Amino acid sequence: MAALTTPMVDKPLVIAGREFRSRLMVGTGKYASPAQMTEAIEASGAEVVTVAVRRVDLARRDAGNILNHLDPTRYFLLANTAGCYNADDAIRYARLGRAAGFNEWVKLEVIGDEGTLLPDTAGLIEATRVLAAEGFQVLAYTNDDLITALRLESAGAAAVMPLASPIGSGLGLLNPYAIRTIKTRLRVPVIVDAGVGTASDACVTMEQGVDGILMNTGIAAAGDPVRMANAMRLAVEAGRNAYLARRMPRREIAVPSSPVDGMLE
Amino acid sequence: MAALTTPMVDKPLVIAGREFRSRLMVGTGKYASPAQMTEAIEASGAEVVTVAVRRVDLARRDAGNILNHLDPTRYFLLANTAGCYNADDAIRYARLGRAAGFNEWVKLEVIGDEGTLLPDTAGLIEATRVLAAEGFQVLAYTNDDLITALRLESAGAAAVMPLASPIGSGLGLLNPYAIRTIKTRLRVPVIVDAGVGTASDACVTMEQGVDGILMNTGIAAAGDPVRMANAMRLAVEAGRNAYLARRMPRREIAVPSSPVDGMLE
Amino acid sequence: MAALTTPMVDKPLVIAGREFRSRLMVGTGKYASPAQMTEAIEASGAEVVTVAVRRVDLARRDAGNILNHLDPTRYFLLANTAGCYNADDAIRYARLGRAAGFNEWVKLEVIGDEGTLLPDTAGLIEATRVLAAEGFQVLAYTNDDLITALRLESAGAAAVMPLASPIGSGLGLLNPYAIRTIKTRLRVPVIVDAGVGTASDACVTMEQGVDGILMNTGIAAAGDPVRMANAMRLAVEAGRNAYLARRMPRREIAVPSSPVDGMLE
Amino acid sequence: MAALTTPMVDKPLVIAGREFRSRLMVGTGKYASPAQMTEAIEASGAEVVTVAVRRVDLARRDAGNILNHLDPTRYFLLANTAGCYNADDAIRYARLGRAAGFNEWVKLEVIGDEGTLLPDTAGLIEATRVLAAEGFQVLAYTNDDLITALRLESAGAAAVMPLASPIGSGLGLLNPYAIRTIKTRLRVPVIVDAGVGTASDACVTMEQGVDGILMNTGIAAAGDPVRMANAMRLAVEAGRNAYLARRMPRREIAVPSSPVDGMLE
Amino acid sequence: MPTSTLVTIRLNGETRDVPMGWTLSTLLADLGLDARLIVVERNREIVRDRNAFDEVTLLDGDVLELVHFVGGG
Amino acid sequence: MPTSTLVTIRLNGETRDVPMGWTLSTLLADLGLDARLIVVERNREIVRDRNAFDEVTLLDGDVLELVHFVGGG
Amino acid sequence: MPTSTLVTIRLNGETRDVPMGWTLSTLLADLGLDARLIVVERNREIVRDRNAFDEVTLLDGDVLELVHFVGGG
Amino acid sequence: MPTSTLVTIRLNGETRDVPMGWTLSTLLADLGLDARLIVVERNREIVRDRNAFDEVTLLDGDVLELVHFVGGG
Repeated sequence: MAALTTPMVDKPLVIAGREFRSRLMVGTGKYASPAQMTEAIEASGAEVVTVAVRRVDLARRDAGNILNHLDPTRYFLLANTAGCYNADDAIRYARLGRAAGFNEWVKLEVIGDEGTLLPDTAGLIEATRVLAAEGFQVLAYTNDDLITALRLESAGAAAVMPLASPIGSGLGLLNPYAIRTIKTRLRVPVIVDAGVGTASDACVTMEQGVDGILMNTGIAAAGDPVRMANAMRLAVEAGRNAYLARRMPRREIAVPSSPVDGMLE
Repeated sequence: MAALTTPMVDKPLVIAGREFRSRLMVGTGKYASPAQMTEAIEASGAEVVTVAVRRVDLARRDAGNILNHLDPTRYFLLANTAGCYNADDAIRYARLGRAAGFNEWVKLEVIGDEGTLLPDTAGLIEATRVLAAEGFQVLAYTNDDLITALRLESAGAAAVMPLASPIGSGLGLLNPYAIRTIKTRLRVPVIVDAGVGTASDACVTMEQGVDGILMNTGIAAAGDPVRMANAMRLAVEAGRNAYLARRMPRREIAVPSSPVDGMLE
Repeated sequence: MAALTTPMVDKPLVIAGREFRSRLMVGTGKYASPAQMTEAIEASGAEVVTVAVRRVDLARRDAGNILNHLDPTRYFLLANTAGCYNADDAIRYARLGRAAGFNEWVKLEVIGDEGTLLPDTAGLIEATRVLAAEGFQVLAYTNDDLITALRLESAGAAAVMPLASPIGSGLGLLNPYAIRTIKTRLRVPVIVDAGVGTASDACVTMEQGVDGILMNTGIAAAGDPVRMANAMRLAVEAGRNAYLARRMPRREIAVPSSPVDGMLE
Repeated sequence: MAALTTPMVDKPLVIAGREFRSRLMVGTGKYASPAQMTEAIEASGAEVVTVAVRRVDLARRDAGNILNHLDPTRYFLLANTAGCYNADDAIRYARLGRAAGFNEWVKLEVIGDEGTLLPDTAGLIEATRVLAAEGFQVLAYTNDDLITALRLESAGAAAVMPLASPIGSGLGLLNPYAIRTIKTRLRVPVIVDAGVGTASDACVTMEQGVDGILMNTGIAAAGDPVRMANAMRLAVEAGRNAYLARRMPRREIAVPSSPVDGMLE
Repeated sequence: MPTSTLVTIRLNGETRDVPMGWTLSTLLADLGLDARLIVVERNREIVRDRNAFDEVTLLDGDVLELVHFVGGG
Repeated sequence: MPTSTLVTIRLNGETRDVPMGWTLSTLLADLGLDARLIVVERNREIVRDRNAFDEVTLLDGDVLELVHFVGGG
Repeated sequence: MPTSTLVTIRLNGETRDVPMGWTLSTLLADLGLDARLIVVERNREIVRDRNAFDEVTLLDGDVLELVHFVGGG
Repeated sequence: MPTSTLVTIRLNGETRDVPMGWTLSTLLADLGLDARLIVVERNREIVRDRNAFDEVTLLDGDVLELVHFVGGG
């Protein structure tokens, strides 16, 4: 049926001048196998995929290299700075990621605490400033604090990535109000990153008006990651369209959907 | 891309031996124009569409007849008994609907209260029994009470249709626990009917494991009904797939999605 | 301090012409010991306590008799029909309870399903009608369906007792909208019964405007039942007063609580 | 009744070595009249009341001075730095407040944005460090970010005051998970400040285990502020006791509260 | 036209006089309605067989309900 | 004691032989139960008047239920 | 009064001329303010010692802020 | 092999002796690594130009980090 294959018209997602059709970005961690990862990413429809920068395990040579499984001409690789606990480390990892030669983008993480993986916002703002000045396109993973988001924008972030809930928690969108407020106030794109656990989390997040979602564990740790990737793709598109379509008002009284006149006697 | 046009494999929805590919059913009321209705239904991907039985308005002749705008060879028409406040009236309307000649199905409503349009469950069970005995396939619109749902199944309902929230309210899924419990306990299909206000409502409803959703106002009263119909189609499919994929467990602690080893020194 | 011992003025709770100062009613089941039960009930401030009607265990003689531990001149005993799965049984137990000689009241339960302990509303309405005609004051434990609540009122119930969530589940108030709607539409008192798991559940339930709450497991299964009984007493009073005081409007923008003028330069 | 006047034993709230019996702190802004304020504060049972530092309005002389209506020997005055948008201003106001001569405490606010009144955490941490070094007892109003809370503790805050939701919004506890996490990780007291709109908000906030709550608008903007103050007092005590009593586990199946044996035949 | 040639029926809630001898088909044609899209209830009984519309003559006191499908949810 | 002097009753779900001529009061005393705390149902009818317990003689085939209040919610 | 006998100060954001030689105490008395309820900031420094209000003479160009506690949250 | 012909480097956190005169290219070849997939940081500076790997001779005390992209979120 034509309707199923013709997506509704929407502006592309534009970050740092680059256009994307998909508003779902995915990570590449925690899959049972590279094959499962590849299939899930394909099912997700994502164009942007995140990767981590790590030492080569010399005992395994190239084995752990994600590029053995991901075609960098097909996917836009977004290196992250996961695991960095201060601005200096994050800057170092960002530079290493850039030196891989694919692009000048970085998903910037400066973690403040091991138990929650919440960002150290002071370090994050500082690293954003440094890296933006070096020509990086910084996508900054942050908490759901508006003020920090505004500071990141001022520091030169190309996109701001507030969390739905802590990384890997699957707790969903804990504070829709905060995310909605951030979206309303920023000019750069807002991509919600982390905490999305299932499709309805993705859907309700997009309904707040944000520009996209990045997720990893919600897909990789599902019972069937490939099917969940597909569900997430659909959910992001559903939530985006629902936002654009403007939902009906809530009413505390019922309103018939069938006519009240024309009843028989 | 192949992934976008190949939907994930799922069992068809089977009600009374009849198979449907879409798990979204839609109403035909409250649209701004017949053209908008037609376009929205097409965008929804629905196969089953509900219609009401009403007197011909003699001053307008055939003008109000929905069949001027809906192709009954393309859509499966499901006559409802909306507006009926007792079992006898509902039975009368059901018989009139069947006499239209399309099928033996009825979306049975026996309303108990004008302000909330909540069902009169006693009348509903009675009408279900009578109509099932007459060979009807009864899809019974009911509240979210498990016991009533079990009684409807015993009375011969082909499907049970608990509400998410009152008709036309858009309040979403008020009691996921109740819906989940009903689904767990019934053998006949469970189609949630009424109250879905936006895509995430549809998505989270399907994630409870129910077999489908019927909606009208959530689409027709959106700012852009055609786009919302598309959103609802995607959301139902997303929620269904997320349910089948089995979501990740929720955790109150964060878990990194990037490796914790291989960090530089 | 005077304020701490002078409760705010409120109308008494009146059921069937009888006045109560406390809006919290408590059960007597599931305590670790009779002493714990007695202490918890005292801490709850309840005047109405429910009891079950059961066979004397001849091997234990009077040992299980709750009256060994409860002073019937101090507490108003409300016999229940817990464990009854049809109207006839419930009527039989109600009559036995009345024959104990304390009062003509019954907390009427007609259970429809062992797994959820949800009421069989048809049997409940029937038993209410029979018992009300016999002069009972029927407090009917029901689900959160408005139509059933209206039918119970019509059948002569002295009070209607919708659930917050299933008996013993501790899931709290699953559907505040439904409870609020029932309260708005009934003339007889509405006492929420079952499902309250902690103090905030009790508080938010009272804020819907209902007349009182009955609970058992929320207190008896807490780590420290006596302290929880006290918490519940306070929470019911807090919720009641908050309802009467009419809460501030919610606003999606912040409003300073300190003056914005008079700042230094 | 003895039970009503004997509060359950609880450790006092201790901040900076000072003990308080009440865990509810209240503001003094936005009341219709000084008399209403005084009465509401008394009904709240609060010992700590916040005040703002502002220029004398020379046209009105002492008229606006809160000390005309509050007895500083009865209440512990906590000066705030509301209205300050950077660390320097906040430090200046804190010093002015201290110079009033009552105590060395300050409720420190460094606001980052006029629309949301959310804190500027960088400025807040800096001002906390400066003031703590000057001997102030700093109670720092902050967002619900754990990392910021940890930094404030390290900077010398005597208590950390995360918000429930924005000042004056009445949106309640938007992110219980975040607040619970902060409480778990900090050694200094955690007092939730701002956003509590009604009694159940206060109750559920205390159930997260925090040490206290500070509120203003939730009381002052209620229909009946004095009654709401009483409700808040009760709700804080209820939530505290429920936390200490350890709530029953939630169960998705029902469990009878009356015995299942001893039924008649 | 003498009144004796009319019969009085109740049609969709309104009283109406129609010429004696009219059938359901005559009536539907007069009303401009397509019989295939209509269900006719006559004196609380559905006239199931549309081919029989020609043969059902309207009688004085008949209560008719002409119904069809309209938009509804 | 010859069996002819016993009657067989059903008491709280169990079959029991008691001496012919026993009244409800005799039975309750034998069971060590306080009549004031008990409700007696005999052959599906409640024996409302506790003062009548002395006068109700147990008959062969009687079905008795002795109930009281226990803890419940 | 010759202008030479006045000093110009900034008082709570407004420019004001006061007689030369006035102290803080004179000013507060003139304004009808109770010194015990007021905190005085003079040229960005708090005058901590209220007993010193008698001894602090107002000088031309002084910037004074008189503050107190008002209702706030 | 006399020790004087070796240099000691730190490679991905481990101390390792390599023959004097080895370049980055020699090392990578020895390790079986594809230079195009690797980023080399030497003494905290990234060796950006992969064509220069032939010309960078390993010196005693060099600290090398060889990194690449792995799966991450």
